[in-house]
Amino acid sequence: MTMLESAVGVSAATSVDMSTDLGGAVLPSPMMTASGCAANGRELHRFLDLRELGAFVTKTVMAQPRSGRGTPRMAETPSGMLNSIGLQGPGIDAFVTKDLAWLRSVGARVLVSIAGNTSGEFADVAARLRASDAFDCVVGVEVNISCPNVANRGLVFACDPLASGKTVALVREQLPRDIPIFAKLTPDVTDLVSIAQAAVKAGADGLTMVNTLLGMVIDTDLLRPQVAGVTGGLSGPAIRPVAVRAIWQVRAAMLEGRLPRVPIIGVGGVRTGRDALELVAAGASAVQVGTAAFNDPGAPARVGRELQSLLAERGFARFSDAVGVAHERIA
Amino acid sequence: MTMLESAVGVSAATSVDMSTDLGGAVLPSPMMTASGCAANGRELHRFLDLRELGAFVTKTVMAQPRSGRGTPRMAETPSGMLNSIGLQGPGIDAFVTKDLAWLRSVGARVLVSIAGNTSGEFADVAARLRASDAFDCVVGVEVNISCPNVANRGLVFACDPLASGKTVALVREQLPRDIPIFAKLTPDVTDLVSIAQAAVKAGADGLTMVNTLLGMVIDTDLLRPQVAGVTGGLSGPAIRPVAVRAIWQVRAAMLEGRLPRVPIIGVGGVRTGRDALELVAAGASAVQVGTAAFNDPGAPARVGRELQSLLAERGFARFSDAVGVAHERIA
Amino acid sequence: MTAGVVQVNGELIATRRAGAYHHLTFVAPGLAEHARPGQFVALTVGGPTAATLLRRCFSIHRVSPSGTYGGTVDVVVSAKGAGTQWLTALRAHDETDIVGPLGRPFPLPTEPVPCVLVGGGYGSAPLFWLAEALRERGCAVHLVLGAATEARLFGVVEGRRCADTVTVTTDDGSLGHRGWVSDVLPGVIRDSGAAVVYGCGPMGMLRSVTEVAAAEGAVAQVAVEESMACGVGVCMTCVLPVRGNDGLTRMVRSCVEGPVFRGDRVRWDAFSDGLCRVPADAVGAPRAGGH
Amino acid sequence: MTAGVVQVNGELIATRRAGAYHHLTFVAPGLAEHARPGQFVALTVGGPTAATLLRRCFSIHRVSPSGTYGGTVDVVVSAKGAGTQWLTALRAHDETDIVGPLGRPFPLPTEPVPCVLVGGGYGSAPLFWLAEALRERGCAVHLVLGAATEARLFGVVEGRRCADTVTVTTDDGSLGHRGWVSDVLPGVIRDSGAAVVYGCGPMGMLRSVTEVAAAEGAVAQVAVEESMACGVGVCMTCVLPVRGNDGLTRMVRSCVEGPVFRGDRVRWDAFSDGLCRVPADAVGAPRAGGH
Ligand SMILES: Cc1cc2nc3c(=O)[nH]c(=O)nc-3n(C[C@H](O)[C@H](O)[C@H](O)COP(=O)(O)OP(=O)(O)OC[C@H]3O[C@@H](n4cnc5c(N)ncnc54)[C@H](O)[C@@H]3O)c2cc1C
Ligand SMILES: Cc1cc2nc3c(=O)[nH]c(=O)nc-3n(C[C@H](O)[C@H](O)[C@H](O)COP(=O)(O)OP(=O)(O)OC[C@H]3O[C@@H](n4cnc5c(N)ncnc54)[C@H](O)[C@@H]3O)c2cc1C
Ligand SMILES: Cc1cc2nc3c(=O)[nH]c(=O)nc-3n(C[C@H](O)[C@H](O)[C@H](O)COP(=O)(O)O)c2cc1C
Ligand SMILES: Cc1cc2nc3c(=O)[nH]c(=O)nc-3n(C[C@H](O)[C@H](O)[C@H](O)COP(=O)(O)O)c2cc1C
Ligand code: FES
Ligand code: FES
Repeated sequence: MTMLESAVGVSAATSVDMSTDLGGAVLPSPMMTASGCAANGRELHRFLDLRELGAFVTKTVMAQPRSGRGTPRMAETPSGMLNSIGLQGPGIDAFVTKDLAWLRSVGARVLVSIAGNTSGEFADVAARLRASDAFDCVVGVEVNISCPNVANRGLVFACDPLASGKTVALVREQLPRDIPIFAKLTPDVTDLVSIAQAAVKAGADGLTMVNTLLGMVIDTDLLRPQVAGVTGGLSGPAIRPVAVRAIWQVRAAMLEGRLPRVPIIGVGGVRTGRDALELVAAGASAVQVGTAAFNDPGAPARVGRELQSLLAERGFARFSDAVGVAHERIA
Repeated sequence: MTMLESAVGVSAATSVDMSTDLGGAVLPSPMMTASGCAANGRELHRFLDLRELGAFVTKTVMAQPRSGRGTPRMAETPSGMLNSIGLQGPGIDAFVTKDLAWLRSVGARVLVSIAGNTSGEFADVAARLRASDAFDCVVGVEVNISCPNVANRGLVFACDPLASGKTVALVREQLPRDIPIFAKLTPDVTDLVSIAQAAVKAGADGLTMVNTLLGMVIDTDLLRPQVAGVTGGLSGPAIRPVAVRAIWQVRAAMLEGRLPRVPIIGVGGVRTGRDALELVAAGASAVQVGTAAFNDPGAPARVGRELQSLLAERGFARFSDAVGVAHERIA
Repeated sequence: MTAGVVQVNGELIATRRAGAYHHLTFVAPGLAEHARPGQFVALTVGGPTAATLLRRCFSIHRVSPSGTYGGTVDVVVSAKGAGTQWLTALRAHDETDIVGPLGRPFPLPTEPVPCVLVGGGYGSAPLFWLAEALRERGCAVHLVLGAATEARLFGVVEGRRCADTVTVTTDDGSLGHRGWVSDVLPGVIRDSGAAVVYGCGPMGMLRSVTEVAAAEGAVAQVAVEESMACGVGVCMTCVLPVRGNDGLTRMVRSCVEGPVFRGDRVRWDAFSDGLCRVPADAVGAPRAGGH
Repeated sequence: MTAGVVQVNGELIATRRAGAYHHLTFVAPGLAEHARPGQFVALTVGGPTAATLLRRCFSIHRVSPSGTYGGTVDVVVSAKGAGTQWLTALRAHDETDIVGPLGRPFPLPTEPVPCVLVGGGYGSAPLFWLAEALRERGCAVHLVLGAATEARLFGVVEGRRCADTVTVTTDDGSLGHRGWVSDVLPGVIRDSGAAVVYGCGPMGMLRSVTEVAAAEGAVAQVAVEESMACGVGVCMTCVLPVRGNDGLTRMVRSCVEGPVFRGDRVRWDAFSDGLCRVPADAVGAPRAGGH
């Protein structure tokens, strides 16, 4: 299960150029952790060398320290899980001095995930990040406008094009132009393309898709919601078809000219190289591995090796040639 | 796996009153098949007595015969599947003379699922259904305003409150008042409650939730979409947390008075009595079993027996007392 | 309710390799009695914790109605994806749920005419049982078995026991004639004077079996293999375009109206590149602008 | 990179019933060397087709660093839900992936003080190994084992071998004292003059162990059991409110900062009715209006 899917093509695999260009940030590998599924690096570094990843994605950080929610915070679901963490974190100041500095010290390339209760708070977090000493290990910022766990569902920015655009614009102002920013979208919307349009128009250099789906599990013994937060975010292989569809739709809109062509970071249900290849063929220029790391802490790196082998077997010399390739193969 | 989850309480179970009132239609059991997952009865009747079900739900029928899409039409996904059938069917006239008449002949109570390319076509189908000889076995009509397979995504009625309301209103006009109609909703919307509101305001006597999620699978050997229809509907246990959440949200809105209190038919990922109980505790007055019937053709009846045992073990004398019970048990 | 179809918990009592395949024997009380050659069974895979929800379908290789175990069914499985890998890793006394017999069997000729039976890869699995049924009716039976390589042939030895002649082809020449079954088929039909050609194997092979049979004046009966989600007729995933008695083409379910079809009724023209399109003249076909 | 934690494919070499539990021995090369009592392992469940994505965590019952198999780890499993049922149905030579040792072990006293070790149900699993480590340091060891019934006790016989005294309680009186461990604990602490009380078992028991220890002037070290999605510190699901050295309460991860905590540091007041609320005075606690 945790083995390379394919033993063949390993030597050929090494010749596949895995580098990817994410709106200016050129990374040696498309593989990343997913925000909230890898803490801030130390724990995972016991299982894989963070430098092997294209980028390490940090747990979403907000302005202030946050305790997160009470427990239970999770439920296992068929081929997935539900979580309701409530964005627990140290706050941006402690984050930059402790976590970011550590990530820098081990040579990780870092994609920092940020959020706020208001658009202004997003900007504030970005400004404090930029001002930090460790900022030079930052290869990009992921603007998490889509966390379904935060108490007021009405405040999910990514459900509304206006709020999404405003937030992205304010963050964009705070960061140097050579630091790409990625708006992280939720699939729980009627018209994903319109949210993507708003984010890109407001200055997003790329899009991360998808965050968790809003879900719920009921404890059938106690007959009450199983997680203390009542609803939670659904993730894992169960949702992969939704992630692939979301990436496909937005990439298709780009190919049709309905939206400028910006890189997509794919995330949702990736556990193997084949899963990653699905997201790539649909249009992802990078791939994050989230929940699967709970099953196999080495997964973010292993999936990259498997992906490289699969690309070699299929005759690709460069990873970038496979991005969105399925759009060229429909009848 | 296909056994009763619990052997205890079987004698107690028989004393649980499983009847349910669905907007006037009182059914002896809350269990139903799901539209499109049981054809029109003959095939499943080899595995279970259709009279054991509260109602048999037919494959969505439209005005004209339809071939459906080309193949492949399906892909297995983790704990679920993707389908892209394209509403293959005989058309309403052949349906009523052949299928509905047969269902009537075996004593089934029938919930007929209808659709149309336009609101007018929905009404036309309803009118022809009403005029049919076998109409007296019909206990209700499910208005499938949410099939994500139909070619133009823009035509998914249930993504738009106006279109949803109009369709429901036109169907309501065609049917006698004592035949309840249920609007079947998709979870792929930003604000499910607003769609539910529009449907109920327009005359829906109840709501069926949820239809499949829009998803996609890519064949990683051919690097192209795996189903001929490109995208498809995601179903099965993988999506159960989304179904539970959808039912919970709409039921909560009813309890808060934001929407009149109408019965909800729950559907999505039910495979066992425990799964059914999740939907019931969230607010479902009836439960449909769809994809799980592909794994176990007897599932729609088996789940009902399991549910009855679970209710007995938990001390419920009546099924109806368990409907929405989880709303009363949150801190 | 069951009308000849049973759903039983099948205990595996024998599993052995057969070239590239695994030959599995399950206890399946009540299944054998109604089964006929060409029908299939649908097995659950993965056990109680499985993410693989859908059943896998396999031609019935043979059945034995009674005996120590009270009825068994044999299948021949090629380990391909997750489900077939799970099945072929089962050990004796493991269990899985079996539904069957499903689908329509090969129709048997009413007269004792010579027959040719063509199997591609594991597609030969149901043919030996068919051969026996045909010989019981006095039909001469000629078997043609083809595969990519010797390891992917199934039942060459068994074939010699139950057929009058056995012709073998492999793509790489590792056994028998180098080439395809369609290379040798015209000769076998002609030499045997066959009136019926039965085929089971990949779609491309069935198409050429149909074409060759037509050219030689024989009727082709082919067992198709379409992707199936339910196997019992309720999901509409397993369809293919078939011309009916009324001359009209419909998308019909191969699990209940097949898997055996008269070859000349199948709209082979709709298949290409791994896809099957709905013929424009099919009943209810999408009109320009889509439905 | 591994820093003492290994991820290995563990072959099951022995599985036997122990009352209501299953005692499993896996080969786990490299794991034993770094493991200490109180740490745990995280096992994948369900095999390659599984819908159960998350690992299951189990206290290490014991390890043996070398031998025929080059290092083994023992766990005691109660078959509860899908994953533990799968584990307890495994047969010899089946395999599963193991990550460990994880978490912080029980701290050992620097002086040879008397200790009481309290185990509830399978919670006793890590205590025998702990007892040996304590006795090596010259500590007297008194074991208190409690469970609902005799079948749900684990290790009474083993306990008699490695502890100075063993006191048993069962809710139904089927073995030892009828009642709870908290009924007998004050006496055991007083009689032994224990300075440290170690506890492992259900949260309710750990809370009373903490209270009794405090009342008797002993330090409680308890191993908590929180629902864990990852076991390795990356998911933040396994938190509980714990007071730090600075007196402030934080929601800390029991998989990396625990599972062993000083009992008086745990905010037991936050637990009720199967839920744990964030204490209002915790760092970053939600303010009125919610975050
Ligand atoms: C009537 C019939 C008879 C068959 N007889 C045999 C036989 O005797 N021996 C044998 O080895 N195989 C046979 N097959 C093919 C066999 O069913 C598939 O190879 C198998 O389902 C693939 O499962 P998997 O777990 O290996 O692949 P996966 O890729 O994991 O399968 C994913 C899903 O697709 C479906 N699927 C994939 N390929 C096929 C296919 N070719 N046909 C039907 N469903 C498919 C599976 O059932 C499953 O639902 C038969 C198929 C049919 C329809
Ligand atoms: C540090 C630690 C040590 C443990 N030691 C033992 C032991 O020695 N013997 C033993 O039998 N059990 C032990 N447990 C409990 C064991 O992990 C759970 O009983 C088990 O995970 C439940 O899995 P399941 O498949 O039976 O249940 P399911 O209900 O299928 O589990 C669903 C999900 O919830 C999680 N979960 C459910 N209950 C628990 C729980 N009590 N603790 C942690 N996660 C849970 C599972 O890991 C899984 O992710 C320990 C737990 C922890 C945290
Ligand atoms: C426990 C958990 C915590 C998460 N926390 C965050 C978070 O803080 N910020 C964020 O943007 N996404 C968060 N996510 C979402 C993931 O980053 C990812 O988008 C999602 O889980 C889908 O990917 P997966 O299926 O690979 O897990 C979290 C997911 C999980 C499971
Ligand atoms: C193969 C297939 C065909 C379906 N066809 C229809 C349909 O015709 N009309 C409809 O309203 N829903 C249709 N559905 C959706 C189901 O009725 C159900 O809403 C959905 O599958 C979720 O339930 P489940 O997880 O139990 O399958 C179909 C689902 C599947 C899997
Ligand atoms: S496989 Fe479901 S209808 Fe044929
Ligand atoms: S279990 Fe994941 S952080 Fe502790």
